[in-house]
Amino acid sequence: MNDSDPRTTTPLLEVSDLKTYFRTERGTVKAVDGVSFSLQRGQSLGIVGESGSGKTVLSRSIMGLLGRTNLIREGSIKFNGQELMGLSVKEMRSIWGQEMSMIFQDPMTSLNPVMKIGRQIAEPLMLHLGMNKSEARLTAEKLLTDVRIPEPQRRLNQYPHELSGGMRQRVMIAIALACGPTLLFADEPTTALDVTVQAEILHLINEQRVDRNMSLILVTHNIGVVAGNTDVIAVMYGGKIVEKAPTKTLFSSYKMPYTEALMRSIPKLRQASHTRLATIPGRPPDMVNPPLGCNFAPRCAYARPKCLVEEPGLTVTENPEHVYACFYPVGSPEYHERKLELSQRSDLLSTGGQN
Amino acid sequence: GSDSEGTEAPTTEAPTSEAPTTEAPGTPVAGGTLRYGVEAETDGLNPTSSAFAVSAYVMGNAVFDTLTALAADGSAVPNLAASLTPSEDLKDWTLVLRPGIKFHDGTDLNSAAVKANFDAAYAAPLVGLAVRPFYPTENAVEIVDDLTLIYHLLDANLQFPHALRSQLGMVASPTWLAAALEDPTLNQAPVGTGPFKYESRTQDSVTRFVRNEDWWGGEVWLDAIEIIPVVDPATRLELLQNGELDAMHTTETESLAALRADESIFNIIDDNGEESFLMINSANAPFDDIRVRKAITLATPRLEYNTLFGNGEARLADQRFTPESPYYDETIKQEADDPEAALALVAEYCADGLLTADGSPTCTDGKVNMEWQYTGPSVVGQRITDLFNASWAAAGFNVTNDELAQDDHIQQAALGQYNVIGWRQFGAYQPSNDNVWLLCRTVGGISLNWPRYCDESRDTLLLAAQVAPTIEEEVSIQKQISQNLHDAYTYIFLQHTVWANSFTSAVNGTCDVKTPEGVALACAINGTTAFTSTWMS
Amino acid sequence: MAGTGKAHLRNSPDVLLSVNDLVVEFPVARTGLKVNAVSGISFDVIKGETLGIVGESGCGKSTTGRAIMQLPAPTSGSIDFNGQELTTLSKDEMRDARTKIQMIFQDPISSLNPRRKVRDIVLEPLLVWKRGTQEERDILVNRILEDVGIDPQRAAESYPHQFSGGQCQRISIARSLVLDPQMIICDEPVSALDVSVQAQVINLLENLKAKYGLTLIFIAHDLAVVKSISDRVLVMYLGKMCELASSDDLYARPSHPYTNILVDSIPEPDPEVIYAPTAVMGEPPSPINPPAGCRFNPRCPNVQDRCRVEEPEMREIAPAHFVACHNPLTY
Amino acid sequence: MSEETIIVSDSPDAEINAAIQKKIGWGFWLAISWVILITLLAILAPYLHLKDPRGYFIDIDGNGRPPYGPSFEHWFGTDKDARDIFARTLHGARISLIVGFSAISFGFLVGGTLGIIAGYFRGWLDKIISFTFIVLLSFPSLVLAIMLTALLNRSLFTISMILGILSIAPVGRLARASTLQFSDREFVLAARQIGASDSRIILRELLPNVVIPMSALALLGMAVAIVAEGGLAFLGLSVSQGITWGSLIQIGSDSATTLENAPWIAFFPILLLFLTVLSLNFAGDRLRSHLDVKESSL
Amino acid sequence: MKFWMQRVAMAILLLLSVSALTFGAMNVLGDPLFNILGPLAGDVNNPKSAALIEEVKAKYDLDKPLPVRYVKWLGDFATGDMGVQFSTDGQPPVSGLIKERIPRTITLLIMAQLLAVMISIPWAAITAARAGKRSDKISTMNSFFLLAMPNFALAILLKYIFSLKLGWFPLTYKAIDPYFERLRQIFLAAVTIALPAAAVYQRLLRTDLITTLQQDFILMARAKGLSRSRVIFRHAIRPSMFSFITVVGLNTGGLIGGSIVVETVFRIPGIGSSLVESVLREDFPVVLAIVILIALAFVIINVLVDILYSIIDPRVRR
Ligand SMILES: Nc1ncnc2c1ncn2[C@@H]1O[C@H](COP(=O)(O)OP(=O)(O)OP(=O)(O)O)[C@@H](O)[C@H]1O
Ligand SMILES: Nc1ncnc2c1ncn2[C@@H]1O[C@H](COP(=O)(O)OP(=O)(O)OP(=O)(O)O)[C@@H](O)[C@H]1O
Ligand SMILES: [Mg+2]
Ligand SMILES: [Mg+2]
Repeated sequence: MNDSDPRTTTPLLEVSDLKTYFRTERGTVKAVDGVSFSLQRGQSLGIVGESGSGKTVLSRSIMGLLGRTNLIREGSIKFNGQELMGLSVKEMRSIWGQEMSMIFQDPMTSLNPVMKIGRQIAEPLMLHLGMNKSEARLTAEKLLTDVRIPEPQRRLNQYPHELSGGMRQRVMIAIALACGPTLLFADEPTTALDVTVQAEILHLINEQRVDRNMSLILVTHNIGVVAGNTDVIAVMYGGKIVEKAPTKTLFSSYKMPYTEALMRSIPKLRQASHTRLATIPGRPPDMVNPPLGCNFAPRCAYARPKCLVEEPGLTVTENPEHVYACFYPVGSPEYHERKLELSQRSDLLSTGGQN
Repeated sequence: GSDSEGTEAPTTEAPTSEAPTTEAPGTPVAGGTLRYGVEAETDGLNPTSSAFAVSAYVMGNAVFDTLTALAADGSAVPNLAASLTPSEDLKDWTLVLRPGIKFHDGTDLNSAAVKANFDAAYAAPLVGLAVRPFYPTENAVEIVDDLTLIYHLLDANLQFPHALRSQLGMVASPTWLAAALEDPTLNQAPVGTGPFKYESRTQDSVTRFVRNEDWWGGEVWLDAIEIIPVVDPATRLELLQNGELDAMHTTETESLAALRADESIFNIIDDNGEESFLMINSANAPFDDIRVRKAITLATPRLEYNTLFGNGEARLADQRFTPESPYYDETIKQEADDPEAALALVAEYCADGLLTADGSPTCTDGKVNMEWQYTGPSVVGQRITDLFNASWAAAGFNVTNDELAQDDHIQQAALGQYNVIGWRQFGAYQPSNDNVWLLCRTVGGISLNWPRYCDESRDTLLLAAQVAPTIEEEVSIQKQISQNLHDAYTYIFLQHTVWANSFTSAVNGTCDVKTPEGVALACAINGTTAFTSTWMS
Repeated sequence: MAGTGKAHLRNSPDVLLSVNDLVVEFPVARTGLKVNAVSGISFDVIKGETLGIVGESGCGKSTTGRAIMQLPAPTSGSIDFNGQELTTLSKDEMRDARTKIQMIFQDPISSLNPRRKVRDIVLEPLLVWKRGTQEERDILVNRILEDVGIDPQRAAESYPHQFSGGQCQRISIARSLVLDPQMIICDEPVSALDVSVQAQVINLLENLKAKYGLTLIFIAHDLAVVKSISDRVLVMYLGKMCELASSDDLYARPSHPYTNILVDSIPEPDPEVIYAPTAVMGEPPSPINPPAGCRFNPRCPNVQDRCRVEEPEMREIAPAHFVACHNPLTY
Repeated sequence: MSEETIIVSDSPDAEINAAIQKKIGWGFWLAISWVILITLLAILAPYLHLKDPRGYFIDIDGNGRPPYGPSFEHWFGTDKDARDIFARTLHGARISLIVGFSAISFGFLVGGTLGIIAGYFRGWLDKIISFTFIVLLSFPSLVLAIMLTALLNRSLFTISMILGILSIAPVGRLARASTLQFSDREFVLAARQIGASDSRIILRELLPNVVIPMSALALLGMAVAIVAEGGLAFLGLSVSQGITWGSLIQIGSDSATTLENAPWIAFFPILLLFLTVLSLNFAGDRLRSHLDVKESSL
Repeated sequence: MKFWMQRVAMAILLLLSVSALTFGAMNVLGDPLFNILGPLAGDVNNPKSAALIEEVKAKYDLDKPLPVRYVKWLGDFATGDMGVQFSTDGQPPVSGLIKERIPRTITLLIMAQLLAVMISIPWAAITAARAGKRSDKISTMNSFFLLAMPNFALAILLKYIFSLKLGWFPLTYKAIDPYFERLRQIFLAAVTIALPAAAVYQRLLRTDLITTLQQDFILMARAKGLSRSRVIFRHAIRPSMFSFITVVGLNTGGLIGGSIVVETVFRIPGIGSSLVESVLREDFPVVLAIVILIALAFVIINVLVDILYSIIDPRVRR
């Protein structure tokens, strides 16, 4: 939000109580279940969470890119003050590519394998900006230069399979940036890449965001990736945002026991080897039959009976940007009480649990 | 069709008579293509080497002329020939050709050409089988001059002119015959003297002939004739009815009613020709025993057969002749439909415990082992098989079925490798013309006497019939022959085959066919018609 | 860097596994070319030790692990396990030897037969080797299933797809344990798992290692994970070795430019750590046609002429810290 | 962190599974019921009080000339020979089903074995077997069948064998492909590393994985074999003396008048053949996607 | 390069195997002597017939051992001489028959394939776009129905309805009719072949399209703001065509099989009906020639499919 334009009064994106359900043979999958947040222009938001927590569905739901069959989508999505909910696909098309665009996880599958790179970049340029072929080609070449692809002119005539993974991801970024969108979604943009390449891609995305004063929603399961690249982080669990805070705040003073467990279960380079990792027992909730109360309660070491029956709402901390959904957050008296109990018990069971 | 009447005396000159008008009168106009649906495709069109079935005759009638022709009164009259005269002993016949006739390829029709045809047929491996038994090995045909030749016969035969109105009487260009020997594919492209010239042929689809502008017999009206094989009789009928064919022939009884009912169709229907019958091979056990032959005869469901396959159109046959024929003997009835009697005969036979030639028992469990051969795959063949199987099995026979391709079927019949088979034959308008199927001399390695049944006394009758000076005498001999055939139990007569030749109303003049002398000719013989007088409006 | 050599091999009686000059090549279908998946690496593992192997995708980690099991047999090189040379064993001898080394694979789902009950999968090795009576087998299997945290009751009636990824990985571990192996090769056992579950499996492996006295080879591309579990870490690049050191040492003082980049590139989950990875040129080249000299030379920031022609050998740059580089970072 | 929690989280899986298991759908059961019904009718045909399939029910005085249309007396009508089509169709099911069943069994036995061997051992064995498959496949199946029927006699056994031979290549190729695919899966590697022998791996690890999904194919294959038999019978080349659906259809359609005036002769056997093939196809298809679902739900 | 040589070698080996098998089988089966001489072939005790038999044997090399005859046949075949039709009067060359009949079958197959492809592509595109909806389910049911209808039964139904009842199409094929008339005469036959094929293609293409439509690059295309039809036709169809092309290609073999029955029902004198006839007549040079031509077509189609593949899929270009 440091980069946000002070003159903007309304946020670029305002999502409130967004629900996205899928009707399936098993029942209704509540993939996104009441998510609200807002994003200023130029700001970057990181969304983290375990696999299946609804990150991808959330970002696609906001963009309106989900298929129409068996979908239930409710709530409100305001983009630049305009309500997107209820817009027809036709109306959305003018927003896609121009106003919002997206980078996908797997660069191998996200480019059309049988179409030349040049055409794939030129397509939105010709469609939205009304460029003719040669203009689009020139622009495409410039875009490739922007994403630091060597020999851009030659690349335009190549097919995706002739490029390496990192290159392809750069092409994707070039396509996403082509029409100068104001909001960029990046869904796990580096998961399929090697670490050495990942670093550069992240750098590139951030650099372009700053240059173009775009907002960014960066979706990932790797907390490390969001730590250095976003202004605000939202933690998702079971289709809900369970905690949201400015990056630094989140790392220094998380409130959700889930956030804590997540942080502590990740091996860190700075820790000595053989440092025992904290674990979260069990597995993420079934989104068809989510638990009654707090989604995390069945796995939460600090859960109390109340958590199992009542769903916690979002609580705002002293920092208005920092919200969480927990009855007994980290630092609360009940939290400390239970923590003490647990440490005593683990002394007794020092032979070591299996988890 | 007309009743065949015996010829009273040898014809030397063509008689003149008026032809009955059977169709709507009108002045013939030139033009038009006659599309003629036939029941099957034919293998080859060379009269000296290909075995001609009905479809081949239909095509042959367009492209060839025969030396004699069947007059409307049932006699054989000169056609390509100008005259045909016997010697005193009726063994040598002198034939004089009409002058100035040319084949389609420009070759002259002369006695050498006729002799070439005869010699080719005589030498032909298969066609010759039916020729050789009646002619000397040397000099059967002798050339007298350019237009005159003499046929030398082994037996006296007053009915010889009838022999020259069939395949043997069709005269093909000797040039073409010679060429066809070199390149047998030419057998598909016949060259004759006929009213139409061969134009093109696509097997299984259409064979096309076009008008011979220089036909010796006068003006030909039709521009062209297309002969189209349509195997399914119902489809053939359908095509005739909706105008995709102009003419067709059929023996299928189901089509007959529809043909009769259709006002717009002109039909020539008669059942004087062939008979369908079962044939029993008397050369091998168990059917060398007359008891077994009689048993299978009695076991045969003739009435049911006629109900299912006659459809009320075909008449039951008792002998080679229909009741209208002068040769018909009302005392002779085909036995059948008596399973009990059959069982008794079988029991008697099986009690003897005889063995077949290869040493296996003729009976198993008191039932006679036999094989039934039929042509397949075919729906009708299977239906007939089902019907006979059921009745024979109930009357003491162990039947094995052997379905054979058409060619195999004929081969096995010719070689005598069968017990019982179904057949269609005996269509000749002059009964003596059928002698070839009955004489002892046609029993052999390959037998035209299919049942391989030789009876000297019958041979005597057969030869006597062909020299009978009066029709009364001939009739009485033929009745004795019929009795003899009945008593031998080698044929089980089932039905008189009904042939229909049908034309749409656009086709005229089919029955106006005449010789140059103006003798009216029979217009439909066993499913074939002439095309010389046909015109289309 | 990224080179060969054996300076780092120890000459201790406790060495359980010793790999020498391991080379694995695969023919490329239809072309006659070959993939140089592993091109001469050597290492040893002492009893009770955990050796970590890291490297980017395609550098030959899995191939190395499988070559030890002779699945498939390496193109050349020797593999000495407990004094037994594995590469020259007959088929039957190898079958026998395999029971002492077991392997766990990356994909927890694909490593379990979807059509067999979980308990049968774990029991299978005992049946193959006809070990013990049925009762003994039942007891052993139940115990091991409980050790890995799977309810034996449920295992007896369920199929793999009825378990989560983490549970499947534990079932794989259980299967590898029943034959009482001396060594387990773990090929990216946690890469397919969620962070929360990943920790469960890592902890489980640590526990079991202590309980069963196992020696581990732990392969992963995630340095933090490898570091967390290993005693020593081998860094590979394009089928060659780069660096081998004790895990803490390696991260504290990476000497190979590649190791350094790798360590640098990892985004730490800590906003305080300024994330400024060393720029690295391009991406790993194809193992079909690897560069001459040091295989890392085209991407190396410190490249010298020598690196392009001469292949570096492993040398000890500090006690128990080996590196294959002509121009290592100052220690 | 305790075992309790693990076990608690187990329960949803079981439910999910139950839910998936149920979802094969009523259509499948309907189709299977039809197949079972027709099979039972075929087996029991001689014992049901059907009309004699070879009997001639000619009744010229009452009904005129055959064929007779469907009536209370003859449910499906009669053919031109006044034979009861209902009885004949049910009897015809016997040969059709026997041929279908034995052909696909033979195809599975031979093709499946060859395919698995080829896929598992690879190398030259695979090359030879695959080549054999290609050779078999380069004859259109009906061409091969016609050639073989012409070559051999046309007993029930040979016709079944011929159609069985035809199914070797398709079944074998599929078995080979899925063996290849499964033997790359790590559980096969895992089996090898515990020292299991090749035969054990094939029998225990590969066979269930290859064969169970292919059981759906068996239903489809049976349908194909039944149709192929029908095609042969239609050309007059199937079992020489028996009644089969194909031959019944041929009887009803051989002549255009019969087809036009007595369409029931051909249409009732067509209907039964169609329903049976439809059911087998449908059940096979359902079963296949059902078996797939189980896998993809991993 | 080496790969292509391997392929060619493989194709040749395939053709050799197929021809050797067929040659062997047909020689065991057929008795050419009988085809040529008819009943005379069995009349061995008659010296005249016996001499004739010897003559024919010598003329057509029937006295030589099988392998020798095979090699000779192969050599002849390679030079375009397919031998003679034993069972036809005069033993005309097989090549004449083939030349006369093959255009009809090819026309029929091309017409059928075109119809099938023309029906299936839009059908698949429409159903894939509405996957899971009512109309899609109905179409799935329809294709099930089509596929469960054996081709001879379908042929009968079509003939019954369109030829016999409605009279829209003629009952016969006539070789000398004008070209377009003949196209009309084979149309119903082509439809009979095309409908089930279209159902197969549709199901396949629909599945592949649905898979493709779920892929990220389609989402990417949509996220660019492209219209639905553009997404389907520009982005989705081409990458979904691989198995479609393979199956359309390989299915041609199957269609030839289907044409046997269909040509018989509609009485079209093509290769298929000719094959049935010659098998029944045991005229093996004809069977052999047709089978080899079919196998040859199979091999060539395979290669064409490969080439087509490399045109639409840049990944396989080398
Ligand atoms: N089209 C769909 N139909 C039914 N369920 C769906 C669909 N798409 C997603 N889901 C379900 O919604 C839930 C959330 O999925 P989502 O893909 O958003 O998770 P994610 O957080 O992105 O996970 P990952 O890290 O694995 O990408 C999952 O349970 C998933 O199975
Ligand atoms: N069976 C094989 N046939 C051909 N090439 C192979 C085979 N297995 C592996 N390779 C190639 O060998 C190289 C090393 O592969 P390997 O699987 O060992 O890498 P890895 O380090 O385990 O990678 P990852 O992290 O992706 O698992 C790769 O280029 C790979 O493509
Ligand atoms: Mg996701
Ligand atoms: Mg690997």
